[in-house]
Amino acid sequence: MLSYVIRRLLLLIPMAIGMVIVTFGLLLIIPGDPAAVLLGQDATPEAILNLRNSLGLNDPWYVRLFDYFAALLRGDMGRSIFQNQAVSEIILGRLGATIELAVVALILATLIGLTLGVVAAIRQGSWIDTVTMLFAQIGVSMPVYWLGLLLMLLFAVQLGWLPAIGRGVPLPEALLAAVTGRPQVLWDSLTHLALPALALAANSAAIISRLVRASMLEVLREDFVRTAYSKGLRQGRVVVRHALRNALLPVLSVIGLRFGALLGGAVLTESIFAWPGLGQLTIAAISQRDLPLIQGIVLTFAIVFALVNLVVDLLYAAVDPRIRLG
Amino acid sequence: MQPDATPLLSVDNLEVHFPIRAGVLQRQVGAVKAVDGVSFSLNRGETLSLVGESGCGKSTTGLALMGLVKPTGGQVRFDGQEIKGFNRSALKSYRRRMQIVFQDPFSSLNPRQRVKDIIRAPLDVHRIGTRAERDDRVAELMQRVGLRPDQADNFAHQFSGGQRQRIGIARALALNPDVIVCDEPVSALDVSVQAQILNLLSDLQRDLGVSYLSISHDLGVVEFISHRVAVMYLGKIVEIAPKTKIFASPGHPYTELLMRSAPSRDPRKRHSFSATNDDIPSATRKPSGCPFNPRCPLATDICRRDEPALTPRDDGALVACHHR
Amino acid sequence: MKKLLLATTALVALGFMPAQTVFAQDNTLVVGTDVDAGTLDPRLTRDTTASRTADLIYSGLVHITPSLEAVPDLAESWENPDPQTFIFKLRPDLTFSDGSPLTADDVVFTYTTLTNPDFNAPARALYSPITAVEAVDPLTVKFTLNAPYAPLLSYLDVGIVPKALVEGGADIALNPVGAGPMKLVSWNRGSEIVLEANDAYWRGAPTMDNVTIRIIGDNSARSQAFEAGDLDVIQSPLAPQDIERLAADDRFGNVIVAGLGVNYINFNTKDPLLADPKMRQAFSMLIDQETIVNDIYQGVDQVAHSIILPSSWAYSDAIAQPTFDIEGAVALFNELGWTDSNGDGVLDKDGADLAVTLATHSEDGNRVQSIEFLQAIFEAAGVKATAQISDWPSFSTNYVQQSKHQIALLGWLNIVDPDRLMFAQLTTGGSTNWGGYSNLEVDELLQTGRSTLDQAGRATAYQAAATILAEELPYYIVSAQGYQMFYAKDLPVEVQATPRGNLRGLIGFTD
Amino acid sequence: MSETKTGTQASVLAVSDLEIEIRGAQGSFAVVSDMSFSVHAGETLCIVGESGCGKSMTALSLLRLLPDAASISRGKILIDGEDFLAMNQRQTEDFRGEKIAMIFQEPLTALNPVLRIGEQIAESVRQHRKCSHKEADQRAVEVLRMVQMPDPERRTTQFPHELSGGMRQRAMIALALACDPKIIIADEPTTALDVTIQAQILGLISDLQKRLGTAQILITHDLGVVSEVADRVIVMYAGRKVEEASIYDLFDRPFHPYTIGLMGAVPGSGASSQNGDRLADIAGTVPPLWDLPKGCAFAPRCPGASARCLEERPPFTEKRPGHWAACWEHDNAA
Amino acid sequence: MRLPKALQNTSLVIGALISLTIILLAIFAPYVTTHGIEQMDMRNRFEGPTLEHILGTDNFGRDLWSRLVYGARISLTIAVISVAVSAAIGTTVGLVAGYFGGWVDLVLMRITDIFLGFPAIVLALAIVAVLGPGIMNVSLAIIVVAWTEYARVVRSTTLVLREQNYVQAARAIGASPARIIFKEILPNAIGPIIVLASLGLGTAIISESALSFLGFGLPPPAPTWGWTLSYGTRFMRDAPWLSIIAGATIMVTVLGFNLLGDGLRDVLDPRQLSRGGAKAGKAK
Repeated sequence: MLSYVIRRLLLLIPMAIGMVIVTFGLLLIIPGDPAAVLLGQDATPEAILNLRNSLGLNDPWYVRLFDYFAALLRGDMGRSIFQNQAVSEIILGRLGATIELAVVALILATLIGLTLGVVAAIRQGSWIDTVTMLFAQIGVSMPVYWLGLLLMLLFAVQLGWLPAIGRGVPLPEALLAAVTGRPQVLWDSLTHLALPALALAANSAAIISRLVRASMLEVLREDFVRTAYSKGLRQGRVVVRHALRNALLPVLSVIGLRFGALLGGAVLTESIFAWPGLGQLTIAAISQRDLPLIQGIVLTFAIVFALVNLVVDLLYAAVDPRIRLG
Repeated sequence: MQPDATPLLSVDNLEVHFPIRAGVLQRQVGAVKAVDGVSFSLNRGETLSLVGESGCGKSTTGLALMGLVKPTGGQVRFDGQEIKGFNRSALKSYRRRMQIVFQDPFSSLNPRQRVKDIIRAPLDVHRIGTRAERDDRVAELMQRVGLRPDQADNFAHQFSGGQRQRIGIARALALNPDVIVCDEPVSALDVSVQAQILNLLSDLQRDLGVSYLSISHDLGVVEFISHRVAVMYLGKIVEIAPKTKIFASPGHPYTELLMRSAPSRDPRKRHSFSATNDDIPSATRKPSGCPFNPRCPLATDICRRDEPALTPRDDGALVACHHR
Repeated sequence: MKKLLLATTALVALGFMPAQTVFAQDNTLVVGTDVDAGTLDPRLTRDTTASRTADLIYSGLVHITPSLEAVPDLAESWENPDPQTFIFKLRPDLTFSDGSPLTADDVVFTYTTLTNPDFNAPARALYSPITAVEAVDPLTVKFTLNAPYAPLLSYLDVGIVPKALVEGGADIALNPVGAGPMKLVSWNRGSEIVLEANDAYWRGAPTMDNVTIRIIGDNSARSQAFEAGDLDVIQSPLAPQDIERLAADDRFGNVIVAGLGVNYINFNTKDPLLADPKMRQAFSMLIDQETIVNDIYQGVDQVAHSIILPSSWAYSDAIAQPTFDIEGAVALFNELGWTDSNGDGVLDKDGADLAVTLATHSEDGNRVQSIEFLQAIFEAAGVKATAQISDWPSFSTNYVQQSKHQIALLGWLNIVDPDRLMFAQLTTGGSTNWGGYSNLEVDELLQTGRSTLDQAGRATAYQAAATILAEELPYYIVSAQGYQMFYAKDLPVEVQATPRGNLRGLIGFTD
Repeated sequence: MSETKTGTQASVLAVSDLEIEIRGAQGSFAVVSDMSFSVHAGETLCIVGESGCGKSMTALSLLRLLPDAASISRGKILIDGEDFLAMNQRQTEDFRGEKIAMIFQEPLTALNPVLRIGEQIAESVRQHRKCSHKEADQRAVEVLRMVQMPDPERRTTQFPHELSGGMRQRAMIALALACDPKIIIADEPTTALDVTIQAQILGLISDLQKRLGTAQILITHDLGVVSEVADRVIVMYAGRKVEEASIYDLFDRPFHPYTIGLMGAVPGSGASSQNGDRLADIAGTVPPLWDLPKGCAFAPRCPGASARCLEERPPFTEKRPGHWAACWEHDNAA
Repeated sequence: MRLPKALQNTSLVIGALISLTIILLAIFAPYVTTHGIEQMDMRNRFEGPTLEHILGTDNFGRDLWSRLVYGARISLTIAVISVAVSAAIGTTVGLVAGYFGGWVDLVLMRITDIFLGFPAIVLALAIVAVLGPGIMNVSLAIIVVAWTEYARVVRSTTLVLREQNYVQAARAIGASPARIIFKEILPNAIGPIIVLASLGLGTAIISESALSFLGFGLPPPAPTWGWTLSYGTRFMRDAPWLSIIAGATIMVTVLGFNLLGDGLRDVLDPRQLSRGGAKAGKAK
């Protein structure tokens, strides 16, 4: 078990190296000079050259790559060209918001997906099934940014129920505040989360619900479900305790993959809802050609993604006693 | 019975071990000895049955001989020639002379191919004959196994289990092999159909002189089609003997147990089976000494210590037992 | 003590109040903006949020009024003993928000670093005529120039930074300390900048206790948030259709005035096709300013007639660029030898079609629409036009700034003086002369305009230059940008807007 | 419950005129027709037949656990004298496991892979008995001991995949016994097992029945198993009974040509291919249930079929006392 | 051959009808459109649906119906190119990794992981920024991300299929790995590939619109759906039908492809032929 975790973490290394190299290569050939962007339209060519030299952008690519890896080994992701701050600090400052959004969206997507999927499966062929799955289909067919704007228009502008943009108090702090007797802080935090999380979750909820339905239908046909009924168990108990637990297994690994998709989808959602996370930062970093920052973001995404999938696999082993990690 | 003195196939000390890996670096920490030093020979026109319960290594032996599982040790000679390394080139010509029929008639036929393509595949692979000749051969083979040639364009799922098994046999026959490994060819079939296939196999042997290495757990089937029987237990052969001898007087205590466990054919002669749990140990944790000693009524200290070798008995049987 | 008591009471009250009132604190101004500040070091600002925020945290020698006049801020007064010398007198007893005194040394430090090439200040070019900045005494600073430089005063509103702190290693880009009306409470990168009143400001504490600057990238989302009541103030850039709707909404006050920016077409005069001014004239005649301004920008900008902004003291309505005239343009193309000889609807000459690339950047939706619109007109006139839209870094640094473009649509902002839009851009070899324009007469006129201190004399020089430019057309000025600001009517202050978008007029300091 | 089968001969289970219908791609058709039988306490009834003959459907219908596409379209099932088919969902659930329990063929798939053995048994106990978790757990150990599971306490904490095939089937049997049902239905309980293990399980089943006096219905395709355990046998072909008799009558004097063919087709009664022997195979294949011949369903494969066999379906009649069959030819002969 | 059964599948029928309609409209665009797609009419911008403009006009007074129909050509081209190429790459990688296993599998799957772990948008934006916008480059940006899914799915299918007896049988007759992969395994792995591909068509269309929204789509005046939608959202408050119609077009098309994919999955799944079970546990 421990050795499995270690092995998985070791496998992260070549992956991270690969991603750094790919990103590095891309950034080498991407047009756009961060020095010129930094200095703005008024900049003189000499000033740009001067800045390029001081940023080390004029060094040969292998020197830069080597320097980057050398710094990385020391745990240093470099300094952002634009924000005049260590990349790791900038990312850490943003990561929480994105993870919060993605996790809440994932929970939302899983809850919605599970409910719809289970209901559709046990009512297979009925109108409930049809309506549920139509909803799911629409969910995957909607461009995220469009859905986001529609939600904002409806719930924030027209109805005025929820704030249109921004983030409240970070959720962990808000939870703490709620525990210490200030529930309105949590409420504020949640109202800010509601729309972006919903917009982000819709697609995944739809995918998960379809998957849960398929998986449930499969499991409901299994012999052990019949055995459970043959024991005289009530239907609800069979569905939840016997079928759902098994149906969740294949869903689990997809939920892990969805987390990656949610991180990616956060780019659009965050920019629409002014959510101060990594997604927004990504767009900013690209549009400024902030090379060290882009590298750092890509690396962070990779690590988060890999860790989430590791956790999913461990969870998988925890839920399914047949799986031995070794 | 067999005019040719040299055996067609001789297997010497065949081993198939699967590594067990563990740890961060996935080092090998042990092995599953699925086939652990099996030796036997097969003559022309003969049927040798490998009998045993699941996990005894009988199927792995068959797959290893077909090169579908790579042996980790031992020697195989086919028609006097050693098959070295079981690599592609070594197997190529050997495969024309040795074929296999699988147990499950459903998964052994590609569901996306037409019957004629399935049967013709061996001819295509070995580039035998022209296109027209191959088609003729397909028709001939279908007739030979009792299928109507007009069914050649159908897909496998349009046939019943018995018919599918006939297709599998036709495919195995396409290259005119000398040996066919029959891996439980009838165990998935209904009794009435099982009889049809067994009859067909018996007819083919009579007409074509092909040898069978039959792999089975069903003593009835074994009794019907074999000349000789090899009983396997946990990767080892514990007894080889001519069929009549083995059924009349089993040598090894395990053979005896097998015979005794078969249900009776007569309700008036019911067995009084013991309900006590007496499981087959798994191949990963083999007992030391004689593999059968934990279940053996005759077991003594020597059985727990030393592994008995396969030794000839007076009646021509080879038995691996300290006490027989 | 009283304050403490109040704070405690407030805290206790917070616990009992329903959510709504807790967060709708009085006296907090919430401003929506499009980008996060890159830095809060006033010497290094390049985006509008940074300069507007820095303007609240810091104060400069002068303050620029909504009518673009330089009035005293930290400097009490100044004098010009000769055209190349400026002497500023600071107010007595100035302090930074951390309580440390602000003296002439801090002013000298600010401008010395600003003009140091290694400091890489984005606006350094504006200060290049400065040769020396000296502290005469703790309250007096002397600027020496290498040539008379009339626009200088307009640029001396740069916030003064605390020398001791910066030299001591403090990073004022992140933890700014200035002598402005507000001070930084927290900065949540990419999300919001929270400021509170600075009691030590020489004009006293502002009316507003707090200012929160919220970053919302998407223009539509920002105005939706404003309508939803999440924001008190939003300002340009805004989508034209939002402007129209918000202006009609009587919950909101608005300021819609001429701005300080232009949208212009940059012709690459080094391009063989565009080297002839006549060709540039012909293409200029295909630019339907009226439609672009009135329909695409929905009238929030103004049709421009020359390179001098209508709001400027140098403006003259006698100068006019060519106006929209398709037939005239085609006639001019024909005159230059471009005719539709093969009848395919495309003008050609010597067997080659008349083809140009129209470029702009993807971030500005109105510019993209303008290019899309121009492309259609060009095609209608028989010019094969290709639109090229790429993101800002690719467009600016790898394309226009490398002079790889033919016809590009871009803009200049913050044109507080005519010099700002012409000198570096259109003199021979000017640092931002990407179209490679060169006319010695223009060079001379622009130099005159810069070194003459008398405004009437400057105006004459700029008008002369603008007349030549309206004919030779290295730039075709499409529109003078408008500036719009919307605010909630219940703000407890008198609102005064400035086309620069600075926010002092929203916290209680009007000019 | 400890009394033996010497009690009354009243049927614990009585099925009459059962018909099961399937709605499939080929339309609706009956997979089981005219099924009537009964079992009484302490009796083992074997239903034997080849795949697709409807024996498993019959077994599932006895618990009202038919797959979605199938339903009981006619007939009556009396369990302990009560009309099972008239019961509502809840009453049905109360009967399952409590009065009538089932042992499935493949214990690996029939046991929930993610629940511990003990839990799976105790869950059933808690469903039917008002008892604490602890009592239910104790009952689980008790029934595991009853099926001679080695080290039963430890087994309760194990998952199905951690047990050997034989032990899994023991656990399955223990599960069925958990609430002392009156009837146990075993669907091919030994088919997935090795022969030596099969022998143990058959031994176990006989032992348990002797001790508990349960009524038992055993579904199998294996005449060997039948001959080892059955008291009475029903032979099915194409969804109908073709023969029913006591075990001795059936093995001594089978009536129906299908039964005769089946018995002859089993290898191992001394026939050997080397002696040129052929097995008595039954020619052809089972007809599809949605396209049955007009007359006797077996007629196309029957060596002795007459014109009448092809035209008219033979009724199921008593040929000799206690020995029933559906065959025209034997009517003539008798 | 399974046509009657296929026709019983509602998703398949509806999905196929929608997809076919869109494809036909795209093919016969010149015959079904009423206006030139670049024909501007600034006096009649933002018109709601009228007899002349059945879906109204856009921000330049161009006929929305005509632009959407021509836009279908672009969207479908991008969708088809990106799906075809990513399916080809992903399938090959998956087949090779799954069949050979060992270090080949390890290396290929690590490479797949690298592309999977990338924030998709970064890769896509980088590609378009480097190569410039264009149908091929936008497709490429989608491909770079999309192929990984095929690789993973095909690999796991291959892992199952290579243990099938008919694959063993092919090896037993001496067939080469190439023959086994392409004749025995690929035809049986085609089901999930087709399903992924039909779903991928929808994803590609959505990706294109996301790229347009971020300013990395095709340059105007190309009437891509992505541009039309992302521009429509700018006018959402004043001319809501622009974005609603464009969004609905994308949604219905994607829906059509998804339904088609779902339907195909059901029809192609061999298990559907023979499975049934006591699903609801209802007393029967």
